[in-house]
Amino acid sequence: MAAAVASAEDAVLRAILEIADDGLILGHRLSEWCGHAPMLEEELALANMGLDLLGQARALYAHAGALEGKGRTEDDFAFLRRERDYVNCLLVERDNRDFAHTMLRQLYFAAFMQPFWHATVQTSSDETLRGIAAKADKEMSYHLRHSGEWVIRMGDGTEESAARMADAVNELHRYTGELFMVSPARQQAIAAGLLPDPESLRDEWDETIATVFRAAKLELPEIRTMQKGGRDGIHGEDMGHLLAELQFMQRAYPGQTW
Amino acid sequence: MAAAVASAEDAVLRAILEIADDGLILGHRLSEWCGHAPMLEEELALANMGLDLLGQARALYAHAGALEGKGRTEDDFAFLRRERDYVNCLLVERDNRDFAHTMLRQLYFAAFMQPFWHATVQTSSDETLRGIAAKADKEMSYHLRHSGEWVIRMGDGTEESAARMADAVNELHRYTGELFMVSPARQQAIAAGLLPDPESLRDEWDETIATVFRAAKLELPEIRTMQKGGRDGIHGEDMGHLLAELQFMQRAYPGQTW
Amino acid sequence: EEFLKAFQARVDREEKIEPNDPMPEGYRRTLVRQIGQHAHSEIVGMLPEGNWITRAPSLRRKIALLAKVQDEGGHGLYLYSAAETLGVSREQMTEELLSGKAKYSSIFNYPTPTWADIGAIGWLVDGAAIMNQIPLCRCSYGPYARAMIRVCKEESFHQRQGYEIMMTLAKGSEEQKEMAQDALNRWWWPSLMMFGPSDSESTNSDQSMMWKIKRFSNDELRQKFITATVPQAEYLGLTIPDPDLRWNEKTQAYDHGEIDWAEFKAVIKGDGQMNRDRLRARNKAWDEGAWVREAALAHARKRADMKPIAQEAAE
Amino acid sequence: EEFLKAFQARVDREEKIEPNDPMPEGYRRTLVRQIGQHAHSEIVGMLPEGNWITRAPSLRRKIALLAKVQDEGGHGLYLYSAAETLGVSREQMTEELLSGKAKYSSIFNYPTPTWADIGAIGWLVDGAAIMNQIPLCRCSYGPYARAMIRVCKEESFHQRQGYEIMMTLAKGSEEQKEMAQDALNRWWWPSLMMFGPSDSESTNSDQSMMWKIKRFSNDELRQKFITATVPQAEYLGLTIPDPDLRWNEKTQAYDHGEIDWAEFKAVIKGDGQMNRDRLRARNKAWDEGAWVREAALAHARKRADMKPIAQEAAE
Repeated sequence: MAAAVASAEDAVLRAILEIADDGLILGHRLSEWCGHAPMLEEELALANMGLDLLGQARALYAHAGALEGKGRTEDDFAFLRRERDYVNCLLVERDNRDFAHTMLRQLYFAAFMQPFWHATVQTSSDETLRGIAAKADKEMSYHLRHSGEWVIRMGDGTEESAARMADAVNELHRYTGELFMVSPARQQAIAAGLLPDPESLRDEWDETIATVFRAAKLELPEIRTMQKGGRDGIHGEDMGHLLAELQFMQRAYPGQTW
Repeated sequence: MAAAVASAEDAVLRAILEIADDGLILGHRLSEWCGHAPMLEEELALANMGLDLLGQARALYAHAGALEGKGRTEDDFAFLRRERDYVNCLLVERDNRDFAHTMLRQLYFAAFMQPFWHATVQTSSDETLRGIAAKADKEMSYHLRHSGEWVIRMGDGTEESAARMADAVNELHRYTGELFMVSPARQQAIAAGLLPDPESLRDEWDETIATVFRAAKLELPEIRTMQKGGRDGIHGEDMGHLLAELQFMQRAYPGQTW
Repeated sequence: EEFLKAFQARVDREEKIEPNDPMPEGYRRTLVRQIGQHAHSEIVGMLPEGNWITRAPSLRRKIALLAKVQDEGGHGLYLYSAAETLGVSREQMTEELLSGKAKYSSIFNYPTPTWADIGAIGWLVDGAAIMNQIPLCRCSYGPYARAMIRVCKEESFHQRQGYEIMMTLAKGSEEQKEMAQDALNRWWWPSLMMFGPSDSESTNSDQSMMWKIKRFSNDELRQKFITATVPQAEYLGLTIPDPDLRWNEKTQAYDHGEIDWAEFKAVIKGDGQMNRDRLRARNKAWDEGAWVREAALAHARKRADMKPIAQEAAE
Repeated sequence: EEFLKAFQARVDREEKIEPNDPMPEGYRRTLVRQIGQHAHSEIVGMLPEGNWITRAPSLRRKIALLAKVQDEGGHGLYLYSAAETLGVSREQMTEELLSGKAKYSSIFNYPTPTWADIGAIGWLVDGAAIMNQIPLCRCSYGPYARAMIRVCKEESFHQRQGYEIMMTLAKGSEEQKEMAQDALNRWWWPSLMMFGPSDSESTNSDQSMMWKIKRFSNDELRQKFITATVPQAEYLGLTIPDPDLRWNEKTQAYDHGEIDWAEFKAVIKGDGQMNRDRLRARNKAWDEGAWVREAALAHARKRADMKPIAQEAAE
């Protein structure tokens, strides 16, 4: 269960797992497109983005394991926790649905993470994190550009694509609030100077989204209540099915080397 | 792996697992409809048929465990084998696709299993099997009637439903050959008088299908090569994903009581 | 005026009102809304539990869960039939559900992330439902009352089954016990909210009481539920997540903490974690099933002698 | 006549033929068919391996597998581009794949039921592909030869990766070793079939040899593959499922058992276990992506100054 945070070390670990889990789950979602994308170029682009995110997750899990010092490996974190212990935000676990949903999800996420990593490079007191961030910053710039261009294309494309984009906005926008929510663990990591405060990134995110939406002829929806729960390990019902696949081999063949 | 059959006892065990796995996997597939059927009455009917099949599988696994005498429980058989050790035929693992596929798959299967169980009641030397068969015979009569009526409705319904039925026939007919194939294990069980010889049921199956197809205005397709592999544990690629879900809890929480 | 009085007198004599009896328009409307919501709740309620059918941890549990969810579909059927006796068709009610116009119980807008949720739903959600529904077996409207008798019998079986799942977990491994406690933590407050707003906030209640559609107030029923459930939790060795919960000798009932009505309202308005997913799943099933229903109609038209599908499925 | 002779002379001098050079229609047709089939094989080949991306047993393997499948998509891209230099569009080739008119390598019509299949495909299937493809790096048609150089480099990386997966399994638990052996049992014969029919049965081969599109016969390449692979299997401690396989001192090569050409033909005709599923998956992706491609076109038309999508994705 998403247990109460006991110590400063626990808090940092937990805060890093939040970002790592975001990468793992979104990377997994992108990898589900493999072989099913709308065109060959997008097979490559989706795989690229998935690889970036999985790579970030790997580095972050390794760092978390080192910080924890209990010998947990990247695979222990990625494959051997309970659903309630994954602390990714809900946005990244939402199903791929169609290309509009997938690209909008990517835009929302990258528009947050690119400045997030950028600020981490500048300000984090943790050298390993700064290293991870420097690479991730560049990667997320590509995600942002690529997904932004697609959102514009689809938003200002055909009648059907515009309707699908609008539907995606309607579905997904209410998951963006969680990007800015600060869990108690995250608060400690911010206070310790390890990670940037999401609040400081809000203006940039707002502006990025507004700019893309303007070009895409999309309307920003009014959201009464932003969804939350992921950071407390309360995931939507797709998550369990995703994990059944993700964890299958590690669960079915425990303790083996692959 | 679907190992070579070593002894007469192994052969009987294996032959029973073939039928049990058919029930488990088809029952699982039908249960996937739950909450998603095209009308409320069919929610009930699909669940009914799923329950029948899962119940048959349970009884057969229990019987297999008793015959084997090594203490394996129904859940050990259902949840804790490797994919290559499941010996269901390919027909039952095919995905639900749409209601046409689902009902045709059910018709093909029931048109074989109802006479199969009927003959088992009459001729099996195994009292437990006769008991299971007596109940299953009645249950499969309902499946046969229900699925047959739907195949007729859809085959002779609208243009769309007729096209979907024809597509289902095109996809699924080539999996029906495996119903009649006799594995070496099955051969021994037949020779021992435990199970009927599928060959003796072929005329009835042919006639049932021909009658339904006539009423449904469907054409019997020509199949160059009937598909096989399931009885050797060589399953299609959907099977692994099905098992990842089916086995998840037993794998993730080994050795616990539920 | 005269008619209203006579009707009230019938109700007061505990006579059952039957479909062809004259009844006030408000009575009919209230019943249609309430039975419709109840039917929709059964249908939407299939989804959170259905989420675990393919992953149930044993064959026995898989079969029991599938059978339970099937029962819920069956309840939906009786209730739609009861509502049809009041002149509203199932299609019409379905439309209202799918468009988001009609409500269903907000409890089904919470997700089921663990297997223990299946236990908790049976124990708490079906438990709360029964509390609400037992008095409905004596509802003044005959068809509804009769449907509820059957529903209650099955629900109480489900409730025992849910409690038994919780018991198995609570007596299981440390991890299983934790899973059970976590489910209780997540389902407790939403279950209390199932009884609706506090009496001081509740609208429509008085008239429903007069007409003997309702027989107890929201708070009375909630209190009954708490009183029944607290010792069950104790027996399981689980802790109810309410630090203010304590027995009050004076009132001979449990005092409980403040319910988060803001959350309640947000979920009712459609902002719960699963609201949109639930409606989407129902709409998807309905839309993708359209061609099947059309085919059945088209075929029936071709063969006028065929028996209706509903009848056959019920066999 | 004169032209054909001159063309053959160029080929014989090992000059590369380039897109704008004159070439015999048969040469062009042969290349279009072969490059198209090769491209389609890369694309369809993404599916059996893609089947394991979401279930890969470690993060490292997950990333490597996703990257590998991505490479295959990339190979598809270069190859379609090479074919486009011969005047046939990617749309046209895609149409032919989706309609079932064009072929792709039959090896991808076998399923991947276990993780070991990912190892076996890398080791055997990519291994066989490389055997076929290395000579193509010297193919007389320039764009194809150049594409193959890049492809071969990546394939040989994939092949080593696959072998390493097999090695890990072969050195792992009893169960892992069994899994590896099972995969070898299932992939061995289909891999041998990848080289095509026996030379005695093979059509079109002579002309392709003359034109230096092909440089070795099917049987020669098959033999090379066996010679390279047998010691690798021995090193893994796995048994090749061919009781007739033995070293022949006289021919300095392995004698092997009879290949089941009936199976080969059935799979080519479309009756393998996965043929229909593969085509269906490709058609589904294509059909469901139609609106995306249309949107991109429509948007590009609106903003004529936009750079082409292909270029951007490659950045």
